[in-house]
Amino acid sequence: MLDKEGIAKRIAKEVKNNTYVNLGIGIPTLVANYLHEGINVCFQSENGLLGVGHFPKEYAVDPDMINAGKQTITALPGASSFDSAMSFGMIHSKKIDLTILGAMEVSENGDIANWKIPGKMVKGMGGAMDLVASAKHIIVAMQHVNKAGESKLLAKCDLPLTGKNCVKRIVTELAVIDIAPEGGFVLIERAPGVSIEQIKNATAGKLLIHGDIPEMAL
Amino acid sequence: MLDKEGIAKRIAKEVKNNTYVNLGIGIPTLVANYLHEGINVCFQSENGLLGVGHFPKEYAVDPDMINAGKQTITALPGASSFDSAMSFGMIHSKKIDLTILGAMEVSENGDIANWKIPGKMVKGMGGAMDLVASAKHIIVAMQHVNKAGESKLLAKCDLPLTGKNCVKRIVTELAVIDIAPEGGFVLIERAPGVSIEQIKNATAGKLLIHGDIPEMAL
Amino acid sequence: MKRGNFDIDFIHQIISMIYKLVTDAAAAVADITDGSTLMLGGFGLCGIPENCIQAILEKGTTNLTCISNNAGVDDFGIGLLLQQKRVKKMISSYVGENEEFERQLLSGELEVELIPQGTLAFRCMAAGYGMPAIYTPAGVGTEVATGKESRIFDGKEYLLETAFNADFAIVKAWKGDTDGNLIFKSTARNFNPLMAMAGKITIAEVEELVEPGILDPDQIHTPGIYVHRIFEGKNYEKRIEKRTTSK
Amino acid sequence: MKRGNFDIDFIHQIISMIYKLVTDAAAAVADITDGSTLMLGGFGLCGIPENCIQAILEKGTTNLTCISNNAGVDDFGIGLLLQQKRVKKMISSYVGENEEFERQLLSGELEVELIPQGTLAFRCMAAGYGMPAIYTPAGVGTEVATGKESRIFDGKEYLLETAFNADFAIVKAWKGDTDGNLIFKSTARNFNPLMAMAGKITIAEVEELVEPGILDPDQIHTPGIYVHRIFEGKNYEKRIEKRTTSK
Repeated sequence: MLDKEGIAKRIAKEVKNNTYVNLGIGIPTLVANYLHEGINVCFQSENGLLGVGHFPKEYAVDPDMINAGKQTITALPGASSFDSAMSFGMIHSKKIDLTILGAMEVSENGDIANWKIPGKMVKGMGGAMDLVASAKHIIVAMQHVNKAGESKLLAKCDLPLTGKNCVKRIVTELAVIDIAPEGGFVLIERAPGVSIEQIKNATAGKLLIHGDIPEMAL
Repeated sequence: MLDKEGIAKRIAKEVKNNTYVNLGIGIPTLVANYLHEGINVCFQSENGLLGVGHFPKEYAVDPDMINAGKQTITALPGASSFDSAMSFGMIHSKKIDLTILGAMEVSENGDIANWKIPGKMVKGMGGAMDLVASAKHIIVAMQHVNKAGESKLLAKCDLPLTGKNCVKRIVTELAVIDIAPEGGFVLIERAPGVSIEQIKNATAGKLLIHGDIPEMAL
Repeated sequence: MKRGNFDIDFIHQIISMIYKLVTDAAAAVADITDGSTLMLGGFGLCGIPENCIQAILEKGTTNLTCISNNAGVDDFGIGLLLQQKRVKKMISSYVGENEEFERQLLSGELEVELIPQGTLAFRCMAAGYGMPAIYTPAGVGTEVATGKESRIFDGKEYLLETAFNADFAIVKAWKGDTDGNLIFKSTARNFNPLMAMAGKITIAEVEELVEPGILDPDQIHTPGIYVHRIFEGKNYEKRIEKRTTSK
Repeated sequence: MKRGNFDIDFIHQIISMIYKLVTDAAAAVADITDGSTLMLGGFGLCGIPENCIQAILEKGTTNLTCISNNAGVDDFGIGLLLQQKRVKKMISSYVGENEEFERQLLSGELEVELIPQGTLAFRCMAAGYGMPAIYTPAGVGTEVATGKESRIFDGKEYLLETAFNADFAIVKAWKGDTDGNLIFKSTARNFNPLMAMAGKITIAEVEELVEPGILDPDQIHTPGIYVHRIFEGKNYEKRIEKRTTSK
């Protein structure tokens, strides 16, 4: 079973050379720490920056330079800043190669719910609905089950949707799972030491198992 | 009767203080030479400049700095350059206070034709259709009759239109004429030495004459 | 205020540009009446018009509709207006980090319309470009689409979203000149230039005000034509919401 | 090429950006095939991609559809392609100043679609912003509206105009870096940044190429994400169509 760093490490393997990537808050942010040698990536922050660098040293903190999670950041050489319309324009014109974000629920046809729990204070969707509506490739980083022990991989989402038919791949503490074009969760890899049975038990939606399922290499 | 400079001089009186103005090619360009003392105006060129200045001295000619008529120009202190979408964006969001342009024909309901003569080589509408579609105030600078001696102020335009119901005022060598909201050419002023009879004879559309018509002061 | 020097021989006849300077924030917001719709620039607390928010607070204006990506924190930004119950309605994409906001929302005192961040940006842009509405794929198949017209182009579904119609846009820039030209810094740009284009009346506060001719025309983010009033703000706090550093 | 020096301690882990450099114009246009649709930046002869036009000419590519505000003059700009009958169709707003163009048009060899200049700009912008279509009032009530869907918003009529779909956008910038970031100069900006956002493949030629880190992130007009290939052009003629001076 993977911890959060393990999920981030596994997702880092999905990041291809020479790509533009948008990272959501939480586990996705950790992915930047595990990129492989020789993988050139440019991170976009949807509040208006391409070329997001690491957090600044204390003396270099600049209140005018934050990421979409409102954290202080730095910009790398080659960075560019722009307004919010251009930022979402580049998202909707599919210039971002990969979007990695968290979710509360994913359905077997690739629907995602990650912004609202009815009855609880709703903070808003921020840029998530834009990102999922137009991303070329979406990887969801999340726990396989919620705090109540219920599966987050469902036949149909119970929570209000963020987007429909958009998730391509899910990486959890238990497994790597793809969404089949015709629907269904296709098991791709097991986390180290995790059995197919464990994954079956934690997946409420239709789990498709074709042949031998390898254990992840990290 | 006015010459071209006279028409420009008369139109210059229409230009209000602290306004943004777009000048078409031909007589409209001359208007800039006759602005009254104390009238602050910022000229837009729709190829992407606010704050158009005068033509450069020979030593200061810059091939990267032209107006919409492709003439070399200068920019004034306070100028800004921008792309063509922002340029037409500011036109369509009605930030330009006054548009002055030439015409082949104007109809008594304010339609304008100035881009195409069927059977002759058509060069295109350039920015004219955008300008007339969204200008807050349009003044047409033109000759009252064409080279064949036919009136250019018609009940209905014969030539293909550039825009509908958009012209507010016309200044010709003979007169200042407004378009009545309900249609018709309202005679406002006579050019020096021009009689109402002369204007009537040169106007094919419905000419409305209310009371005494003063002679222009230039 | 820096003064420019330019080659008078080169320009040889100066047509003055249009002067937008007002004395201070109080003068800039003086005609904002109760019940107005305001656009306020900023993302989180980054790039917010601190001076104007304070001036509106002091002026007592109430019953406001605020279009802004966020609603500030309890004691800063739009949160200051919320504390004094000056806001009737917020149109935002994300409104966390604010307890008083949450209280008013849950008690029904405050109306909130949550829209996708890109839609917020595009609806400002549409207003600035004279487009009555735009199409966006954000929100298709979600509750955001409820009651909205949708349309399929090339096999993909889009929602029709209308241009905003705000009485005032209030923005914060890094530098500006008395003709209203603005330059923003880093991610403090965000919604500011879009809102500047979109307001019926646009008010800009800047950290540094200069004379026309100092700013390079090619570097101006917001041409002065969009700005009706400008002043140099003071005492910027520029509060940081999440100070995150590395060693 | 200028080399940057930046505070390595400040950055402390460089994630390399994405290298877009190609050797020259020939390499940049190598895969443009006969029958392609090209967007070409420039207004008149101002800000046109001189090097790429020459390279396409030398390569022999033909049967092109060109989206460009103008069609050059007889012996410069797109006029060079017209002279050799490489252009099947022009989509432009204004095409005067070109005799060979006129001859081909009148003889039916060349197809021409004339559209309003703002519509040309907005259709590029729509492509760059992922909008399938936009509404514009330009052309309402004229022959431009023929066959187009129109719609009334708030009592005013607009035409629905679709986003362009071009195989290549070819633009000319003043400065650029190897990550593809571009800065334009004065009115040579015009359609260039819009087309850069809109091409499936975007090729940029620049007068001066620098290393990443030299250009101020806040001054970049076209972020590198839109640019697929970049090179430093040479021998720019920058011909002036109407040299107009004052004493």
